Amino acid sequence: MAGRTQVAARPSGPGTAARAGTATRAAGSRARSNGGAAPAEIQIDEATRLRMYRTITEARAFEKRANELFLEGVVRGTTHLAAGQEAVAAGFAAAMRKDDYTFCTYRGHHHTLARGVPMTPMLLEMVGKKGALMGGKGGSMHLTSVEHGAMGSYAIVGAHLPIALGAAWSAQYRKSGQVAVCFFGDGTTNIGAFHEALNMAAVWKAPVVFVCENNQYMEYTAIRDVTAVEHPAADRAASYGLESIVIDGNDPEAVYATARRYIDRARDGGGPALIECMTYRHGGHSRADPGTYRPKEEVAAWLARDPLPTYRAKLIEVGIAAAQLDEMDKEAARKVAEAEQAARTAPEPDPASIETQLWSDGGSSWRSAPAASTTAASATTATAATETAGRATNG
Amino acid sequence: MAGRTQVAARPSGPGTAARAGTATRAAGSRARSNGGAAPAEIQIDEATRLRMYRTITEARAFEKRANELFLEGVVRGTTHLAAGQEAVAAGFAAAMRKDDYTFCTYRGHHHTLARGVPMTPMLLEMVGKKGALMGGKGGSMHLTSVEHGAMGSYAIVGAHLPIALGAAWSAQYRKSGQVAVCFFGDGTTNIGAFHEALNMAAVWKAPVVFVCENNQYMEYTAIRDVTAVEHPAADRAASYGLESIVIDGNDPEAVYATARRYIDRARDGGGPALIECMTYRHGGHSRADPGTYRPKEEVAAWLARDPLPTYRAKLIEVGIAAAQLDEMDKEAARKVAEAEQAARTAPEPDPASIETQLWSDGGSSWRSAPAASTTAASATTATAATETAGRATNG
Amino acid sequence: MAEMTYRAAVTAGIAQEMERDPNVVFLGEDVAAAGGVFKATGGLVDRFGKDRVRDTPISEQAIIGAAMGAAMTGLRPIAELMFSDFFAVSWDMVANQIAKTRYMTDGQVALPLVIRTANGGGLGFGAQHSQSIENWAMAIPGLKVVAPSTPRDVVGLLAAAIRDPDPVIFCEQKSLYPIKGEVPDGELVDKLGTAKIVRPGSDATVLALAAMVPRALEAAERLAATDGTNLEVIDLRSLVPLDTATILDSVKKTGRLFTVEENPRLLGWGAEIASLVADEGFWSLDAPIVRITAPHVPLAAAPALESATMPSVERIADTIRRRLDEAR
Amino acid sequence: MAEMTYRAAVTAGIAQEMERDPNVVFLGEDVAAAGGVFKATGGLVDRFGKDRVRDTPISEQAIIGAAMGAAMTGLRPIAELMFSDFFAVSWDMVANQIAKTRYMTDGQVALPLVIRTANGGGLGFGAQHSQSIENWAMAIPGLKVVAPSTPRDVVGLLAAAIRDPDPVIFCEQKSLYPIKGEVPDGELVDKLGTAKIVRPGSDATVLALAAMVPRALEAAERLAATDGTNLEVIDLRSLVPLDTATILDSVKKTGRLFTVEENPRLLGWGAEIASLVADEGFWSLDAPIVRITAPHVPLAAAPALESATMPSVERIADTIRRRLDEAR
Ligand SMILES: Cc1ncc(C[n+]2csc(CCOP(=O)(O)OP(=O)(O)O)c2C)c(N)n1
Ligand SMILES: Cc1ncc(C[n+]2csc(CCOP(=O)(O)OP(=O)(O)O)c2C)c(N)n1
Ligand SMILES: [Mg+2]
Ligand SMILES: [Mg+2]
Repeated sequence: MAGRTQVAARPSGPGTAARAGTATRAAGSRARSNGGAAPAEIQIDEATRLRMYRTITEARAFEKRANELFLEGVVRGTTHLAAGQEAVAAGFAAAMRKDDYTFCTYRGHHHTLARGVPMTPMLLEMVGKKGALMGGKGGSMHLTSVEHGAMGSYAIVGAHLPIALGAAWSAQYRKSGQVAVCFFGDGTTNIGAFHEALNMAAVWKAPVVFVCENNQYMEYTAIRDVTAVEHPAADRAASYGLESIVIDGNDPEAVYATARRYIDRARDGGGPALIECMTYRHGGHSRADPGTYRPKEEVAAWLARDPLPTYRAKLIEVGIAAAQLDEMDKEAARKVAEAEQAARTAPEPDPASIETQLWSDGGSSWRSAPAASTTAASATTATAATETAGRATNG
Repeated sequence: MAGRTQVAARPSGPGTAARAGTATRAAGSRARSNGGAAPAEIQIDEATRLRMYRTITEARAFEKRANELFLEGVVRGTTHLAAGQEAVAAGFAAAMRKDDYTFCTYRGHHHTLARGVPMTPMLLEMVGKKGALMGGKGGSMHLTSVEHGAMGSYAIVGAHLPIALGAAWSAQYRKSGQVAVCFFGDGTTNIGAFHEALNMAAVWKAPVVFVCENNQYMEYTAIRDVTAVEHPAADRAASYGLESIVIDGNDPEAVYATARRYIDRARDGGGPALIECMTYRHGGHSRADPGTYRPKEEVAAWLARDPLPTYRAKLIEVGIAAAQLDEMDKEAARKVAEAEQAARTAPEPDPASIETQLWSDGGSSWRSAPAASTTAASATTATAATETAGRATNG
Repeated sequence: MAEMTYRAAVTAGIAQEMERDPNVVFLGEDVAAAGGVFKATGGLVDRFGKDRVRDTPISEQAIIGAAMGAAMTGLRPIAELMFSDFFAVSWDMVANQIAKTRYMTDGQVALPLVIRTANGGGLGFGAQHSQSIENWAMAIPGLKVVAPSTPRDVVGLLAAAIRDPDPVIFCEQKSLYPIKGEVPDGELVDKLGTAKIVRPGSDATVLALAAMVPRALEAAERLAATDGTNLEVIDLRSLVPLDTATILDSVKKTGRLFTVEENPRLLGWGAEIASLVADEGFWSLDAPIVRITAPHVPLAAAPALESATMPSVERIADTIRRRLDEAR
Repeated sequence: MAEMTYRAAVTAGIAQEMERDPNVVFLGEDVAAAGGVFKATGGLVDRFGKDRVRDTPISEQAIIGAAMGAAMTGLRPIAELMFSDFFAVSWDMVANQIAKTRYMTDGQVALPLVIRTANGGGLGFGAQHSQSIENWAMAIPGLKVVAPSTPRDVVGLLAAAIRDPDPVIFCEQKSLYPIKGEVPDGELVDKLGTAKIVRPGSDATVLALAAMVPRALEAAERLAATDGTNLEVIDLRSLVPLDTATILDSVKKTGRLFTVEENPRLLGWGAEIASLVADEGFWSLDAPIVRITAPHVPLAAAPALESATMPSVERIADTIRRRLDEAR
């Protein structure tokens, strides 16, 4: 194809799809990035490696159990598992500063855990019990922990891209040196908000890194059936004057190296980046979806590249003791068990809490003053105020 | 810049900006078009040339007078003139089949006239008098004449791109051979609907030609200040697997040749195209905007390339008698005078018409049966029904 | 007569109309090959082909815009918005374009199209996948708004909506998809704008919609059993056109009005009806109009919180009892 | 005291707050260099710099989303939507994200932001540039909704909105931009959720908002002059929070309620207030509640049609007279 350099062919299988390290392509006509300059080779130390392994094994253990609990009816509503995609979370989180911002989607357990959010309140949020991360008001699709920089999981496709841009703009304005990292799926690249956010981020040189986890499906439909280009994110980067970047999303070290490069660049005023990580979800889109619309061989090929065993093998290869990894696996299991215990035993949340925290005054009244105190306190008036809410605090 | 062929430099003035004929660039990685194949040279006969001249001179005369009437207070509300951009309308309309669809914007007088919509009802719509094209309900920004294939002017930026795609899909489904041509401005390329429509049109191979009239300003802000790429449409074509096309929008023949090529291709099942026409509006964005945010030299340079005198000169050069063109100018003046006369003398529309044509039954009731006939016909009830509408037919 | 789920009734209604009219086409995300995320459109693509049943990208503006463009040029599209919350990303297409175009063009353009959507709460999906948006649509002139509560009404009203020459927002309450009901054999076409008195009564009028209909009915049965109260329960079925005659006649008979609304309080559909009755039915009223709604908050995900927010049978019954007592 | 236009009051209100708090930033289309298409933000960029006053592309989702992201990370953004009709293209950001996030996160995220917009009709701009969308926002839990009718209220309520810790939709009625009024010197900060009795009276309560306030007042003066009727006119100023006490107290005194709404009939703000009064104020009511609204149609562009659609002084006065007579 004319005009492209280092373009990866559409993967016929994961082996060809993903290449370790970054593969950047020529930028658009008015690229605002300095990505052309070769960065110093990024070194990955042992602590970082172990940290990434921990993220992967913990996310995997957490989601496996969450799924079991879902099938058992303990986790209710819906869940979207990222099993298979954890290397993206591991690599990026390791490259972020503690005060950087993560924006992700309903498929966001891995990213949320990767920022250090504890499992117990997360799982309680998914089951909707007392002690939940957000009091049960958000649910599985909206996990947020501001103190960990986990600025929210968003359930409307595309919505968080402009929001992440806004957080980045704020960091830029406040000169705080923070970077926003925004994760989303391949399917998200076809919605309007993607386009608006990318363009405005580029024009404003906002410190935001947009990360497409290309797991090749939007719910039950293959991304290639509904997208005009092969790489839904990378093939659109030039529209925003950005480099076209496709990396192996199942290789935590490739992810980390790329993440470091573009996060650091954004922090240094180099503006946004758009990174497409080729990956795959092991299960279906959500809940009990068996994902049968996917060819068996495709699934098998990607399972063979499961980041958990492959990264484990790689770490052992570079000299990390298996026992150390085993210890981490056990630690993950311990945390999961603890969370599970809480999920099974926690009481239901207080129903009165539904009328709290709509507003910053802690309440949810749409009246500027309690009706009873300002109108003649007739029985009718007082009761009516109660009525519409189902309880008195709504007044 | 790597990866681009035949890229025009950002115009420092119109002379360098616009090149006659089409300049296509390499398509994206999965281009669905057959644009690579060289088309037979498109011949432009005299009738077509005269037709294009007529469109230009009529649109110019119409808008000039409309603006005067606006300043005089006869035309009310708002108006957005296309003076300077008429060559785009002339070239495209000449290349369209009678039953093709035009979708345009509030800046759409030229496109509407080019499809043969008569001036008098158009001007009456702009003044809001009896006999108006749409009864005065639409106004200047919404001119529509379905019988002429003028499927509407749209006032929300970007909205009509998906709608035009839908009309094209319908033509494809009905195998009618119709093509939808959708005109919009440079500023429109930054809104979400643009992105969604382009992608879906490409995936569906819909017979729609998207035409960006790049007049270099969105209202009062230069497009370059808010856009990540130099050519807001063409530099994004690859995102949809489409060719990158930039043409001289002030040269009717260049426009015609390109329009013919891509409209015909769309009709033949070759799918959509995105064409960026470099042009300039002579006046401000709307109404009395003096457009002072534009450098004097820029305005002067583009005025020197005004399609009306330049095309006139060209036609005389190729042997068309000046008298013939004069006759057309006079004919345009006659039509404008007639429309003006109507605009000045027509009565106000019937206020009762506000309650017609919301629904296909001709009315606007939100009740499934007239209140008076179904409830006890007490004075109260009957009056109340009247109340809410301000007149009885609302019931 | 066949017993059928609400979900299957959706498929049946669409199939009935696609069979009849080749201009009926259907588009949406995951609706074809996958048969819809709620499995309400299974098999349609096999039966009617990929040209008529189309999977789309995640591009709601393009989906709704395409439906509009197709409707104005001779087709009768049905577009699916997977969750009604996604009206928010396509609201311009719905509220500014589709609703206004016929009027603005003084009738030149007709828009016979249906937007089907999974509306409402009850499944623990949280605030962005559980909204009741009938009121968003009701507030926009130019949109018809329909919300069936039974499989039979799904088929009949969907057919009526598809045949209607104007745009119809068709709200399927997603917690109702598994419920079953009798659906007559043969072609079924209902009439928009007709409310149904699902339980005749004399003590008070109770208006409900979609998932609130079975709850209101159950509350009425309970109060009949415990208090001997005889409530008239009306399934509105359609908000635009609104069957004001049935509502006003009922209030005339009972002298009392309650609404049962799943939506948050402010400007739920009950507000409009309360204002209607407080004007045109004022002299029939014996006591205050009472709206039973969700409090004015988003819908929480936790099951315990979600059910505390949506009007429950208990809350409906308790409120009606208390307010009737009060006025005695 | 200075006389100032409504338009200038917008500039003054923003400037007052930007001066005070460096975290207040402002973004929108053509707002900086051009000073806004309604010239309501002229000079701000010169005074506060390009970092704080930013021109954007035509990307309303990005504008509103960026405001949200900035608000959740320490800034207090003001975003302009040039016309309120453009809420439709950014409705997801407003209704699904901004409105719900504080609640969904159980208070972890605060969103101190203001969306300013040119709302309403009267300038002949047609159906897509003249809508009154206060009711769209009022229906969404988590949004505060303010609509000033005077220059003084513009400054005071804008300051209050900017200082408010929650998201506020600030509706400027675009036909009011040229009107003039007195604005006190010095810092001005009003209180959200306080209605103003702009004409005390005893015969009936008339509620109005924004451009309908001067019309309702004029109608009241006419009826006082011609019929000796003494109307109480209340400028609501804020729909959320809603000053229910002032409304209910007034109805208690007058026994009659009229609303004057620029919006199309169905689910205009008056519906909610009618339903409130038909419940909590029922026993005070002497006669039907009457809503004076636009008919339920889009707003036509032709001046003759536009003014036939919006409630005029004549229609307000005639309706009130007739309905008062009727009930005597
Ligand atoms: C605006 C919008 N449209 C549709 C949906 C329904 N939906 C939820 S997830 C999803 C697929 C998203 O695909 P992708 O972006 O690839 O993310 P993935 O689920 O693969 O992580 C869809 C269509 C939604 N939540 N929001
Ligand atoms: C969604 C939306 N945002 C903003 C506007 C206000 N507006 C009207 S025209 C315009 C500029 C459009 O620029 P462009 O697309 O270049 O078209 P041009 O006016 O130059 O023909 C803007 C911002 C609008 N009508 N719709
Ligand atoms: Mg995906
Ligand atoms: Mg332009």
